[in-house]
Order: sequence, then structure tokens, then C-alpha cells
Amino acid sequence: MPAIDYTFWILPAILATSFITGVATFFLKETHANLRAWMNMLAAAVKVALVVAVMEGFFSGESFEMRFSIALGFDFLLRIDALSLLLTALSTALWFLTTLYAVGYMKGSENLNRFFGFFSLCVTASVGVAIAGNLITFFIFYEFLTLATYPLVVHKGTERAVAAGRTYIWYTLTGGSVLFIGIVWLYVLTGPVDFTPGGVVAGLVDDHPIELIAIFAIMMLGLGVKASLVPLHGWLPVAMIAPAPVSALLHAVAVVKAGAFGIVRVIYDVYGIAFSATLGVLTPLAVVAAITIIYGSLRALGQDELKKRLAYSTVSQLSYITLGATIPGLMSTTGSLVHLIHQGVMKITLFFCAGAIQITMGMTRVSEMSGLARRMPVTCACFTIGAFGMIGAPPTAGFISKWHIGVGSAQAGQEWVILVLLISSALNAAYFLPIVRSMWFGEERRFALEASTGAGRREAHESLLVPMIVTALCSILFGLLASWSLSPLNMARIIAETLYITE
Amino acid sequence: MIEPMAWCILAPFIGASLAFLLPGRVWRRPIAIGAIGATLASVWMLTSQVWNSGAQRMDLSGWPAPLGIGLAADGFSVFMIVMTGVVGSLIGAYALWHYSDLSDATEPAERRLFWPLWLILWGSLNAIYLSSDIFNIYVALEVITLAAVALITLSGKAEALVAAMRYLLAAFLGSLSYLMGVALLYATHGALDLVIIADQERAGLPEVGAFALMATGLALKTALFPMHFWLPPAHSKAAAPVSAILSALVVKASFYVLLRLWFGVFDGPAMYAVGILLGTLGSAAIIWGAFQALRQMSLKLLIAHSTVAQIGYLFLIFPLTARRPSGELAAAGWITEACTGVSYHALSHALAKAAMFLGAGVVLHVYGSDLLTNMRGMSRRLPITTFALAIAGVSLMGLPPSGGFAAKWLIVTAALGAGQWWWVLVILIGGLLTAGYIFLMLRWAFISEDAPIQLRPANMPIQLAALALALLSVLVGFRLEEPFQLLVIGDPFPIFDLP
Amino acid sequence: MNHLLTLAILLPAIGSLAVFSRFIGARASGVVCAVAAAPALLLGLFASTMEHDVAWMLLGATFGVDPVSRIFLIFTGALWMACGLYSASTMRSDPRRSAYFFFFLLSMTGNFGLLLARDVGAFYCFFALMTFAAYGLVVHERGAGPRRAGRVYIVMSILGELLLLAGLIFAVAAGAGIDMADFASGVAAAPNQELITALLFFGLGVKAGAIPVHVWLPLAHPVAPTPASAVLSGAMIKAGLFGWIVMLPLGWSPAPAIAPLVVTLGLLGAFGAAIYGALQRDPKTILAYSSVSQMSVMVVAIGAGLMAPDRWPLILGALAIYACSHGFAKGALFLGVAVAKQAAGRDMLRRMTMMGLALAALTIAGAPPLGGAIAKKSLKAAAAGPESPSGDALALLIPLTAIMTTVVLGKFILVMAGAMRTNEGKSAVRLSPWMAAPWLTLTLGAAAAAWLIAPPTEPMTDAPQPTIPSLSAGDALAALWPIALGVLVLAITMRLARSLPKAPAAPAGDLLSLYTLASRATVAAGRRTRLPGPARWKLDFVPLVLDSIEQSRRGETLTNIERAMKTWPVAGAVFVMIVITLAAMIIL
Amino acid sequence: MTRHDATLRRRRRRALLRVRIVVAGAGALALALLLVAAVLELPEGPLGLAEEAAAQLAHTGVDHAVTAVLLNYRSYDTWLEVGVLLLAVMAIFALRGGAHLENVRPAPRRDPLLTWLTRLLIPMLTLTAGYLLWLGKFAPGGAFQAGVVLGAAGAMLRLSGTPSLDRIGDVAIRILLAVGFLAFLVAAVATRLAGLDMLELPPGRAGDIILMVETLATISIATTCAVLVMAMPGAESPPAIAAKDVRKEART
Amino acid sequence: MTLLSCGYMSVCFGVASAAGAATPETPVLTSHLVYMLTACLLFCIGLFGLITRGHLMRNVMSLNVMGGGVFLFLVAVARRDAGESGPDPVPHAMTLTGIVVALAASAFALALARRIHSITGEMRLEPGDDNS
Repeated sequence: MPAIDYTFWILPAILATSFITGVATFFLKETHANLRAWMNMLAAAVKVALVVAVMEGFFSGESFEMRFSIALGFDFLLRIDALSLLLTALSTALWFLTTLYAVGYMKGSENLNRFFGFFSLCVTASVGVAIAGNLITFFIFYEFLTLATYPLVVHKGTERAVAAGRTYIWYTLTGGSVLFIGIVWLYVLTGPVDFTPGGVVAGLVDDHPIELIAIFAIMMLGLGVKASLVPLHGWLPVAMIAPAPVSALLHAVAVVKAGAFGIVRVIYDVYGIAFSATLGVLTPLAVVAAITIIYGSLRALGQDELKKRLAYSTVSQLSYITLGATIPGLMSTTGSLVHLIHQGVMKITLFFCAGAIQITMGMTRVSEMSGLARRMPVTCACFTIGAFGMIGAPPTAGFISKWHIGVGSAQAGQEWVILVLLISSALNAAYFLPIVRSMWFGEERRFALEASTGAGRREAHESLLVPMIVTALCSILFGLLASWSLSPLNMARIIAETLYITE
Repeated sequence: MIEPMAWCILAPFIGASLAFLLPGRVWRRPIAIGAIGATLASVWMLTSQVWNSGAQRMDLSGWPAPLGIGLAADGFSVFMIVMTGVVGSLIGAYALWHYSDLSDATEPAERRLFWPLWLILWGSLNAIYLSSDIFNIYVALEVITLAAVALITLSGKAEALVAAMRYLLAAFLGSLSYLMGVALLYATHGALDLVIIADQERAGLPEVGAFALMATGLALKTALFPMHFWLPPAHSKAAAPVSAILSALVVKASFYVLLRLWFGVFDGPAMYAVGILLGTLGSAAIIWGAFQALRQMSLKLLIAHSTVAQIGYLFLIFPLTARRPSGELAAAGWITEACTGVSYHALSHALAKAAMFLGAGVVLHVYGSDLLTNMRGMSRRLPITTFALAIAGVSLMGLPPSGGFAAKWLIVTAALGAGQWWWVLVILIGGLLTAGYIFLMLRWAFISEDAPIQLRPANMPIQLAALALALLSVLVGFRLEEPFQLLVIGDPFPIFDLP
Repeated sequence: MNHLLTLAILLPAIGSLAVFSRFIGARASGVVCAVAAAPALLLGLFASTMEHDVAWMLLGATFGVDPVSRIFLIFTGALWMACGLYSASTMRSDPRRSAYFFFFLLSMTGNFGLLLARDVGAFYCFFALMTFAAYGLVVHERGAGPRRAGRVYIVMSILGELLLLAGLIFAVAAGAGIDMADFASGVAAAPNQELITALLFFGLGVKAGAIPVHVWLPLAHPVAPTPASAVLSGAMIKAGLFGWIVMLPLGWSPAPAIAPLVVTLGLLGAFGAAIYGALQRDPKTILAYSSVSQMSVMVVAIGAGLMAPDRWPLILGALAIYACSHGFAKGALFLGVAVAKQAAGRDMLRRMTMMGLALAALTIAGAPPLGGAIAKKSLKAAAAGPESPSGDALALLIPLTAIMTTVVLGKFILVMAGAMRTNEGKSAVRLSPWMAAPWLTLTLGAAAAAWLIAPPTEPMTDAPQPTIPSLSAGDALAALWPIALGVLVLAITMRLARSLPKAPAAPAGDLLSLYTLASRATVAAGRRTRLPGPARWKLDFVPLVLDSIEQSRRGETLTNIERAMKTWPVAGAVFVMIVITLAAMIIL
Repeated sequence: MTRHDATLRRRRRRALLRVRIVVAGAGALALALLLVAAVLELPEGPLGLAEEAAAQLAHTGVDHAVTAVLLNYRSYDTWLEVGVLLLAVMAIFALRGGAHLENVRPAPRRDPLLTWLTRLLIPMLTLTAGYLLWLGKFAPGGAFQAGVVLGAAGAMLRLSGTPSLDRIGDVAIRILLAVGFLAFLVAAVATRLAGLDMLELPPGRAGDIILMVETLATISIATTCAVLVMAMPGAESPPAIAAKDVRKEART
Repeated sequence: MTLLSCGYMSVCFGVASAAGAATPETPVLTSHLVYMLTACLLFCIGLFGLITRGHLMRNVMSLNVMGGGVFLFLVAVARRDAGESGPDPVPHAMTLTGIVVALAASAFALALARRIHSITGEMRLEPGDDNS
């Protein structure tokens, strides 16, 4: 055995890389711009390497676990299983890209130490959420995520930003404490609960189903805030006041994913899909998710602010995951899990483009963007790919997840889900295609920011472009090479199989 | 061999008398550091002794219980002593600077008298946690009150004096009603020792009278909700280290005595209705304190009101450990959770509140006033203090990964286990309101300041003291195993073995 | 052969990327357009049936060629090549030519991709790629007309794709396999076969221009640049047909109930479109309507195939030939319109183009010596054979469609003649040999196609196989009378039209006005009823709660109570009260 | 604020006052009843520690039971009690901002009767204090009574203006004040180091130790009482007076 | 004051008679019972004085009255448990300690009151308290 049991230490090491960098960035001097950039980039690279090591370790059958008992009742458990691998890979990869993007985007603005510090803390939290082994550890990182994102939302320090921060905090903290009550109640009822594929609650207690339904409802309320289900989504558009990298990584990927991931964990690893089906809790959740999908798209239609429109599209896209998760069936679960990755990649591309456009052209409103393609063709191309991904046009990744959720729900005999998918695709087209059309085919208008320079190409800074292109390519390749062995679809299928075998 | 229990009391008293006799500037720092070191050493020795060989008991001046006074140290008292020691020493480190000559915030007189008063206070806190004689507890309570009031008046401002006077009168009233209770108990049982009184069978009406008087007196000294009027002005007008001492430590002493009486002398769990009343008053405190804190415009008043709120959580132990009229324990399987949860809340609140008051002290020193509105852009000017305030806030809110979270987790588990789900609602609303006023404070820290104003430099040690306390209040939340084992040594909450 | 297959798809794709990234200049991109179609054409001509599995792509893609797709490849390849060649030369002067070439190549990729795809996933992927790329061609000439046409086109095609997606999802869910081989049988065996067939039919119908969902076609084709509309009308529409052939449960035992509906729609389309086309003035709109009517004829064939599963191989053969000849002819006619414009000046050229146009028109109409006649005959024989259920009705109706086609095309020829004489649409570009050649090849191809190409035989099924084409005298006569009748009718109507006051020009998209009215009404209704609940209610109630707490900050009630409690007498009284209550609680 | 409002407010305040008196009275009465009932139910007959105290008296080295309890059985209480006294003085110093007594008001003009009386009484007071101190061993007396008498002497000196404690300087004052507390402290530490329980007086020399501790306690109690009288704030400290005038016009 | 004292006397006799007339085993009016009852009444009178007015001097005095009540009660208990060697010394010691503690606290309270008076010119804590 190697001196240190590396299966024990690798998980905290993954967390530590971004945590230590975060804390270290606080103590840097404000002027050490490139040192800070390099430090963060290095940390991101190390973390990616570690995750890759864990991934190939996992596939070669090793199990990674770190258990540390806090008190008699509950212990702090970090554990890698197929499901957590999915989100860890996503968070780590996208953090690497977003850090590169943020370095370019934030050049010149002040108190960057605080920004990058909390940025890495947020990633620690989101990876923590992914590799949490039981509900309590999940909750610890879930709340840590809220705290770490608050300073980023109020980063600008203006009155409006702080007001947005306040709304954000009220929503997420209420959600958090409601979830807390749910977890404690479950703990009182069933004792310490670890995530085991196929669910653990079924075996433990079957004499008071009403309490279990109440617990499930409470947990969904708590997680619903972060997963932005309809009545609880108010904070997402408001939080768009944060700088672009924040809204890109956090509000499109890390924070909302924590909510959706939580829902998937609760349904599959705590309650077990079969037991929840017998309890009958899945259909109401599916209905709520459906309403969110439609409502999100409807609200997105009316938004003129690009980032607000993207926010509402996140609200609706996210509920695909919840919808897919609530439908019992291998295909729909695969669809929902793979959408976890695809939505992240596509949405981050769109936010990168939105940020780049805002920085280079000073444009934030959709109405101002006609004829933009001539000045920023690459950004517009990436935006188009992202937009088509959102609509679910075939070569992109969006199509794959919609296809799987659709087929899964049809197999499970819930045809209405397909109707919802269609309506939402149509609505997505209704609010994305006009932007794409006006970008490529709209007639050129004088642009606000660069009054002087002529008509030539004025592309964004390359540190903004590279991550954008990479994520755009990913959203195409994840679709095109979906059946490849290492593709996210395949990983999602493996996970889905593990969830269903034990049933 | 050295009996650590005695030295826990002797060391601070020696330090106090030395500090009183040698008030000179040159002597102050060595005496202070020496006293703090000695006390910490004796606390450490006591903890290891109790950890290894269980509860200790020592008869003072050679005479056994009924005649002489006994010092008893079981898990719970050692837990409180360790809390006082840790928080006290860190506040002492802050005070070392605050009352030293480089700070212009204090006059020479204050600097000379702070250490004797604080060390006597510390000694008498340890004395209370160790004493098992109700009259001795009365005298020690008096020492604490006088020392605390004297510390408040140190700052010399007019409103500090008024606050001190109100606190003195209230505490005097509380002590006298406690003394009347002691007299009644002596009249019925003929003995003053807790253990002896506990063994004798419960008498009728006199015991009821004694309980009513003593419980209310102690509740007044712990500032339970309706009787909290004296705490906010007293804790906010005093100097920073003093308000930290008051909020974090002094308030807990009278609660400790109330707990001892509740479980030992008066067989509290049998009184289900009284338990529910105390729990309701506690919940009212949580909500009222938080609401008041939300409405404050100055930082120290905000934190003081938050103390009133957080004390409410402590009083939830009474309903949770009470026995239903039908005789069986309300939270049959969850008693350990309830008791350890409340004591853990006391610990994490002490750490977090001390950190916040010290942070407020730094803000007061640097900005000249602790009005929330002029804390604009504090996160740029005082990053470490903002960080400390934020983390302490996290622990108060009970968000993971902090001590507050562990305590909240335990209390909520016990509440749900006991089927008294309404406390859970109160805790939920309380937690949210706490978040409300914490972020009210942080909100101003993050708003970027419009006009760059010239500020006094804040030197590092005091910020680090606040940060250390805040970090401790979070780290304490990570490992609960050992503190739990410590807490249950000597069976301080004797309701475990009941059927 | 495999490399040819991949090349057929990759060449146009790489070409489009090169054009986009400005890697190659405008001239080079023109050449690329022309060359890109070659591999597909060669595949069509020489490739034998084969299968090439690409496991990692999309949902496990497989590509390959089979007898039906070979025929489609031939005429599509030829058409793309001709139009590519043509647009390479005409488009050189156009300022936004690189955009044109980019979208041209992208649509070509899509078209070849879906023909070669042997699995549903790849088919749908390339189908969507072609649709979205074609939008670029439709709106190439900026301006109000193309914008409106583009918007209608995109809305309709998205609806079409969603219906197709739904159909595919239901089919796969019901057990149909991903690849084409057992997709149709899976659909046939599916419990909700009706729903799937309907969804697939209308999903692909949008692209193919089937009646209720054809409205975008008459709008889009005229506004697109001529080579683009030629390709649109000739090749891209056929993609819809190909989709039907491959996906619908044709030739499988249980005949779906909607078959009669399909037939009626086909017939309705054939007559309605032709009549409506005759009323139009713009030549390209007339041609568009003629395409709609021709496609409706094919819809009739499909309907017949659905109704008489065992006769399907026969109909399939005829259908392929018919589509091939129609493709060539329609491409030739569209190019002819452009060529006519360019040749307006010199009368010798004018006469030649008129001759060519007449030849192409006659092929479509089914004049005897030309390929069209054979196609029509075999189609009539297959679809309207004696033992097919509504055989005799069809036997009568198909010739009638021939009449209507002659009327429409006659009107087209007359309009073109008029335009040539007055040469008002004279285009600046001189007619160069590079432009004339492709047009000529297409016209000849139209005429000869039916003869040259052997109909695809289904090796496996034992159903009656299509015979080698032969045209007896009787057949020739049977083909002639409808044309004659058509010419007669046209002459009568023209005379009548001259005497009657100028009939108002019928709007291009006939049913569209209906649809826009309906959609505008629903949107207005939606807005008027103030969508109840969440949509209107801004749903962020939390800030309201916060503000109320904020206001309470100014409200004095709380502070008064707190100050009152601070006064000594009140505090004292509270103290005593608590002592009393504690004692009372224990005693009672 | 018009006169009408003033009268209205005053009437309202008086009404409020009346309500408060009634409530307080009722509360106090109820408490009285409770206590009376409790007292009536008290167990009868000898219950306390009278016998044990008397039985062990021999070992305490003192004959009078109360002194034995005070200085032997529960000497820890007495120690804390002296600590309270020391604290009170410290608090007064805190109030006055410093222990130096120099700026105490200068002695008033000499009054013949007063000076004669002090010259007569001071020796008598010290004598009785000494007697009381010594009496503690056999009869009620001891450190506190002696200390108070001596303190009264100090107060008299102060009132008659004759210089006394305010002359002897800050350090001396501190030592005199702390000597009582230190006595107990030393006793506790000594017994601890000697291996006995804290404050456990060896029976043999208990008597002398108690006497010695009592004398030191008397000294510190006396000084405390005197200083309490002398250092009472508000008597002289000039800054306070200035503040009062400020307050006066603020109010008018 | 006269009203108060005769009111008090009537209460004592009422209680005594009630005690006497009550069932035989209730204690007959022994001397220490009288002192205990007086002590309780003293305690409550002090309490009443404390909580009705806000004047600082009045409060300190009422607190001392309450203290006196408690100490009287202790001495009475000592009297009750008197053995042949005299009254029980422990309550006596407690009283002595209590008195000293009360002395210290009152001294400090008075000093504080005087300081507040010298600064604010009033002898009350809150403007709301009436200082009659």
C-alpha cells in the first residue's frame, strides 16, 4: 500500500486545491494581477488532473471514500460514485475555462482578489456538492455555496447589486433552512442516511408514508429554490446583475446544478425511484417541472435584456433535468443526467458570448444587436451554436438529451411530457432565433461603444474567445459524438444502469 | 499533587490581586499574560483530569459536605470552564492591545483597573462552574455582577453609567430573590450542598416558592425575554472587550446555575408545564430579539439584541427534557441530543458573539463610530474584520460548516424526536431573521464607498483576535465526538437513567 | 466505395466551413460549389447497395446506399451540380456571395447527408441542417418580401421538425429500431401506429409541400436566387418524399386508417395547386405551384401505397422514376427562367430557350416520347391497378391531373414568352456558355431520365416487380389526350381572361392568410385574457416581504414597546408576574 | 407644545402611574401570600447544622460557633465576601477614574467642637475595634464588626477634615485595601502547597491563623469603609460640576 | 407609617389566629414563626417599593429593605434550629456575609447614582420613569 492511502486523500485534495487557492488569493496584493491569474489557472489545471485520475481510477474499479465522523449522529462523507463523477467533471472543466474567461473579462475592474477568492470557494462548494456521500455533507456544501456566491453577486458594490444580493440571500437561505428541516426530520425518522443507488428509505421505514411524503415535499421545496422551480425562481433573473463569469459559471452551472443534482440525489439515492413512484410523489413534481419549463420560456419571450432572457431560459432548461428525473425509466434518467452536462456546456457558451458582447460592444439589450455578426462573427457563431443547442436542433447536445427524455417518457406512458418538450422547443426557437436572425441578417446599426472605429471586424479579446469556442465545440461534439464510449451520454447511461440494477 | 480545580480559581485571583497592587504600565503586560497562561494551564489540567478519571469532588477547608463547601467538577462544568477559558484568553489578547498605551481609545485609569476586574470576574466564573453549594453560588454571582458593572462603568460615558446602573439594580434584585430562595431551601432541607438537597425527597410549598424566586432571579440575570430590558444598553455601551465578556460569558453563568438547579435540586423535568412556559419565553426571545436587531442602526446594539435572541435557544432545553404528565420522557431517545445541542449552542454562541463584538470594536476604533451606514466599503478597507464578522455571522445563523449548525442540528433533532415540532418552526424563523440582520450588516460592508474618507490605521493583532474567535466558532462545528464524551462525564443531566 | 460515401458528405461540409472562415476566396468557393456535388452523383450512378456503420456518431449512425436512394442521389446530385455550376458564374457579381455559397454548400451537405443516412438520428440531423441552411438561401436578397417569406418558412419548418421529432420519439419508444431497415416495420407494428404515421406524414409534409402545410413554398421559391429556388424546388422537396418512403409503414400489412385522407389530400393538392398556379402572374410562383401539384400527385401515390401494401414495390419504382424526372424538369424550368432573362436580348437565343422550356414542360405533362410519359404511365399502372382498393377511381383521376398540369405549364410558357418579348426583366449578366450548359443538361436529363434509369427492384419481397419501361402505341395515345384537352382548356380561359375585367391577383401564399389570421387572433386572445396566475403575477413575492420588514423599520410600534419595557416599573412588574406564574404553574 | 397637551399628558401619566401601583401592589401581595403559605408549611424542629458545628468546634481552634463557621468551615465564602468588598472599592475607583485620592476636597475650616470630639473618640474607637477583634474567638465579634468600627473612625477623621488616608499615597492605599483578600489568598495557596485541601487549617495552629487572618481582614475592611466614604464621586471632582451646568441650561 | 404598622399588626394576628384556629397540627404561633412572617412581609414591601417608582435612591433603599427581610428570615431559621449550644451558626454566617455583600453593592449603587446625578442632573434612569 502506498504510504498514504491515496483513495482516502484524493477527494479532500480535490476540494483543497480550489479552497487553498481561494484563501490564498485573499492575501495577495491587489496589483499582482498575473500572479493571481496564474495561481488560479494552475489550481484549475491541478484539479482537472486530479479529477481525471479519479475518473480512470473509478473506471478501473477502485472506490474512493473519505469518512470523518463529526458527531454521534452524522458523519462527513466524501465519496465518488458514478453520479458524482458526472458533476465533478463538469464543474472542474468549466471552472478551468471560466477562470481563463474571467481573467480576460475582469481586467481593470477593482477588488479582484475578493472576486477570485470567492470564485474558487464557490467551485470548492460545487465540487463538494457533487462528491458528498450523504445528505448532511451535501447540505453543508449546499449552504457553503450560497455563502460563497453572495459576495460575487454583490461584487459591483452598487446599490442595485446589493439589493439583488439581498433577494438572492433571502431566497436561497429560506430554501436552505427548509431543506435543513427536511433532512433532520428524515434523520429522526430513519437514522443516518448515506446515498446508495436504488434508495435507502424504502427498506428502513414503511409504516408512516404520510411523513415520508411530507419530508419529500419539504426537501423539494428546499432544493427547488436552487433548482429554480416556478414559484421559487425569482432570484435567478435578479442575480444576473453579477459580472458575466459569475452568471456564466454560477447561475448557469454551479448553483442551479446543485439544486437539480440534489433533486436527482434525493429521488434516486435516498428515496429510490421505485419507492417514490409508489409514494406517488413524482407526478406532482413532474407537473411543477413542466409548468416551470413553459413559464420560463414564456417569461423569456418578453425580456429585452440578453442576460435576463438567458436567465429565464436557464429556469426552463433546468426543469428538464427535474422532469427527466421524475419519470421512471432508463432512457429518461439517462436523458436527465446527460442534460445536466449538456445544459451546463450550452448555457455557459451563451453567457460567455453575452459577456463578450457586453465587454466589447457595450451592448446588453437584444434590440441593439442587429447586424452584430459582421463585427463579431466568432462570438455570434458560438452564440448561434448555443442557441441551436437550446432549441434542441439535432447535431447539438440539446437534441440528445431532449431525445432521451422524450423516448423515456413515451416508454413510461407519459405522453404529455413529449407535448411539453415540443411546446418548450417551439418557445425556445421563438426567443432564440430572432436574436440569431437579427445578428446574422439584421442591418447594421451604429454601435454604442466604439463610435470611432470603422466597419472592420472587432472581435472580443482572445482570452474571452478561447473558452467560448471550446464550450461551443463541446456542445456540438457532445451531440455529434454522443454514442462514443467516453461521451457524457455514455457516462450517463452507465450511471442510469447502476441506479436501476439494484431495484 | 496539584489539585487543578483549586488552581482554576486561585490563578485568576492571584493575577487580579497582583494587577491591583502593581498598576504600573511596565507590570501590566507580564501580569496579564502570566495570569492568562496560568489559568489556561490549570483549565487544561482540570480537563485532562476529568477526562481521564471522571467527575471530581473536593471539600474545601477540610470539612465534608454539610458543614463545608464542596467543589465539584463534572463534564458540563468543565465544558463551561473550557469555554470561558478559551474565549476569555482571546478577549484578553484583544484587551492587551485595547488597554495598552498605544491605543488612544482608553484613559490611563481604565487601563489600570481593567485587568484586576476582569481576572476576578474570570476567577468567580470558574468558581461558579465548580461550586456545588447554593450559598457559595450566591456570593460568586454577586462578585460577577459587581465586577461586570464596574467593567461597564470603566468607559465613563454617561449612557454607559445609566446602563450600568440599570444592570446593577436588576442584578441586585435577581440576587436577592435568589438569596430568598436559598434561605427557603435551607429552611426546608437544613443543608446548602446541591448533592445533599438533591438526595432528600421534595418538600411541598416552600420548595415551590424557592423555585419560583430562584428561577426568576436567575432568568432576570440571564436576560430571558420579558426581563431582557437591561442587556442591550449594557452590552452595547460598554467597551468592546467588556461587551464581549458580558455577552459571551457572564450571561451563561446564571443560565448554568439555573440548569444545575433545574436538573439537580428541583427535579425540573417533572414540571412539564413550567418547561413549556420557559420554552415559549425562549421562543419569544428568539423572535423578539431578532426583530429588534433587524431594526437597529448601530452595529453594537444590533449584536446586543442578537444576544437576547440567541439566549432564547438556550431555554429550549427545558421543554425538550421535560417528562410528559403521563410520566414518560417527551424526547425519550433524544435527551443526549437536546442537552449536548444546547450546551454546544452556548459554546458556539460565546465564540461567535465574542468575535462579533471584537470586530465591532475594530470598526469603532477605525471608523470612529459603529453606525451601520458609515461601514460602507468596509470589505476593502478591513478585509480580515469583515471576514471575521461574516464567519461569526455564519455560525450565529447556524449555517454549515459551523458550530452553530451542529447545535441547531442537535436541537432540531431533539425537538422532532420529542414531537414538539413547533420549536422547529421557531428555530426556522429565528434562523432566517438572524440571516436578515447579519446580511443587513454585511450589506453595508459590500457597498463600495463613494467618498474615500481618511481612517485611523487598524493594526493587525486585534483583527487577528477577532478572526481567531470566528474561525474557532466554525472549527468547533467539525468535530463533536470528543466534546460530547466530555459533556456526559459525571452524568450532569441526571434524567438519562430515568425510565 | 466507402471513401466516396464519406466524401459525398464531407466535401460540401468542409467547403462551407472554408467559405465561412474566409479561407478561400469568392472565385474558389464558386468552383467548390460546382465540384462538391460530384461524389454524390458518382455514388448515385455507380454505387451498389452497401452499408457503412459509424457507431460513435449521434445515436449510433449508419450510412449507405440502397436502390431507392441511388435514384434520388442521381437526380439530386445532378441538380446540385448544375445549380452549383450555374450559381458559380451568375453569383460572382453579388456582394454577399460568400454568404450565398456558405448556405448553398451547407444545404447541399444536409441534402446528401439525409439521402445517405440509414438511421433515423442521422437522417433527422441532416434534415434539420438542410432546413436551417435553406433559410439562408431564401433570405439571401435582403428586403421585405424575402424577410416575410423567410419568417413563414422558418416557422413552418420548425413546426414540421417538431412533428417529425414527436413521430420519431413515439416510434422509437414503441419499439421501432434506430436504423431504417426495421424502422418502418417497427412503426407498422406499433400500437399507436395512426398517431405516428400522421406525425411523420405532416412532419415531412412541410418539407415536401403536402397540401395543408405547403404555404411556405409559393412564398419562398420566388424570392430565393434562381439557382437556389431551382435546388429548393427540385431536390430539397424530394427529401420530404424520401423521408416518407423510408419511414412510413409502406408495404406492411395493417394499412393505417389515414391512407384515404392522404389520397384525398393529394388529389386536392394536385387540382387546387394547379388552378391557383394558373392564376398567378410571376413565372417562378407558377412553377412553385406546379411543384406543389406534382408533389401532391406523389402524395396520391404514397396514399395508394399505404392503402395497398402489397402493391407498394410497384408504386415505389414508379414513384422514384416520377420524382427523378420531375426533379430534372423542375430544375430545368427554374434555370430556364433565369436563362430566359439573360437571353432576352438576342432572338436566336430566345427562340432556343423557349424551345427548351417547352420541352421541359412537356416532360412534366407527360408527353409521349419523353420520359415523363413513362413515369406517369407506370405510376398510373401501379397506383390505379385493377385489384387496388380504390383503383378505378384513381384510374380516372390521374389523367385528370395531367390535364391540370398542362394548363399550369401552358400558362407558364405563355407568361415566359410575353416576358421574353418585352424583355422587361433583362438581367445585366450576359448569358455565358457556363450558364447555358447546366440548363441544357437538365432539360435533356428530364426527357431521358425515365428511359435510362431502371426502376429499383425489391429483391426480397415476392410482390409484383416493376417491369422495364416500354411505351406501346396505346400508351402514347392514352398520354396524349389529356395534354390536348389541357391546351384546349388553357386557350379558352385565356380568351375569357382577356374579355373579363382584370381579375385581382390571388395572393401568393393561399392558405397563409388564413393561418396568420388564426395565429394573430390566438395571440391577441392570450394577451387579452391576461394569462392568469404566474405569467402575470411577477412571482417574486420575497422582495415584497423584505420591503414590509424594511418599512416596519420606520414603524414605531416595536420601538415603543421595547422602550416601554425598559422603564423600571414595567420591568419590575414583569419580574413579579413571572415569579407568580411559575409558582402557580407548579401548584395547580 | 400647547398647555392643553401638557396637562393631557400629565393626566395620562398620572393615570398610568395609578395603574402601575395597583399592579405592583397586587403582585407583591400575591408573592407575600405565597411566601407566607410556604413559611407556614416549613418543617418544624431542629433541622440545621447546629449540632455538627458544635461537635466539630474543638478542631476549629475557635470557641465561638459563628466565627468557626465564618473562618473555618466556610472560609471560602468569607474570602469571596472580602473579594466583594475589594471589588466595590475598585468599582468606585473606576467611577472616579483613578485611585489617587489627592484631589479630594480640601479640609473645611477647623471647628473647635469637632476637633475636640475627634481627639476624644478616635482612641476609644480603635480600642473597641481591637477588643471586638479579640472577642471574636469566644463571643460574637470578629473581623467585620471590628473593621466597621475602625472604618467609622476613619470616616469621622475624614468628616472632621483632619488628614488621614488621603495623605498616605496610592500604593499604600492599594496594599491596605488588598491585604484582607491577600490573607485568604496566601492561606489558600499555603494549604494547597502543604498538600491539605484548600483553606484546610491544621487543627493545632488553626486558632492563631484565624486570628492573624482576622486582623488583616479588619484592616482591609476598615480601609475599604473609609475609602468608600472618602472617594464617593460627585463630592468634588471638578469635571463633573462643569458637566452639571451644561446639563442645567440644556434642560431649561 | 402608623397606618402601615397597624395594618401589619392586624395581618400578623390574622395569620396567627388562622394558624391557631386551623387544624391542630399547624404550628402554633412560636416566636420564630412571627419573625419569619415579618421577614416575608418585609421582603414583599421592599419589592413593592422597588417596582413602583423609578427614583434611584428609593430603589437602592427598597433593595436594602428586601435584603433586611431575607436576613431576618435567616436569623429566624437559625432560631428555629437552635440546639443546646445556641442558635444554628450557619444561617448567622450567611446573614453576615449577606449583609457585607449588600453593603458593597449598595455603596457602589449609591456612588453610581451620585455620578449619574452629577452628570445628568436627575436621579432616574429613563426620562419615562417618574422620579417622585
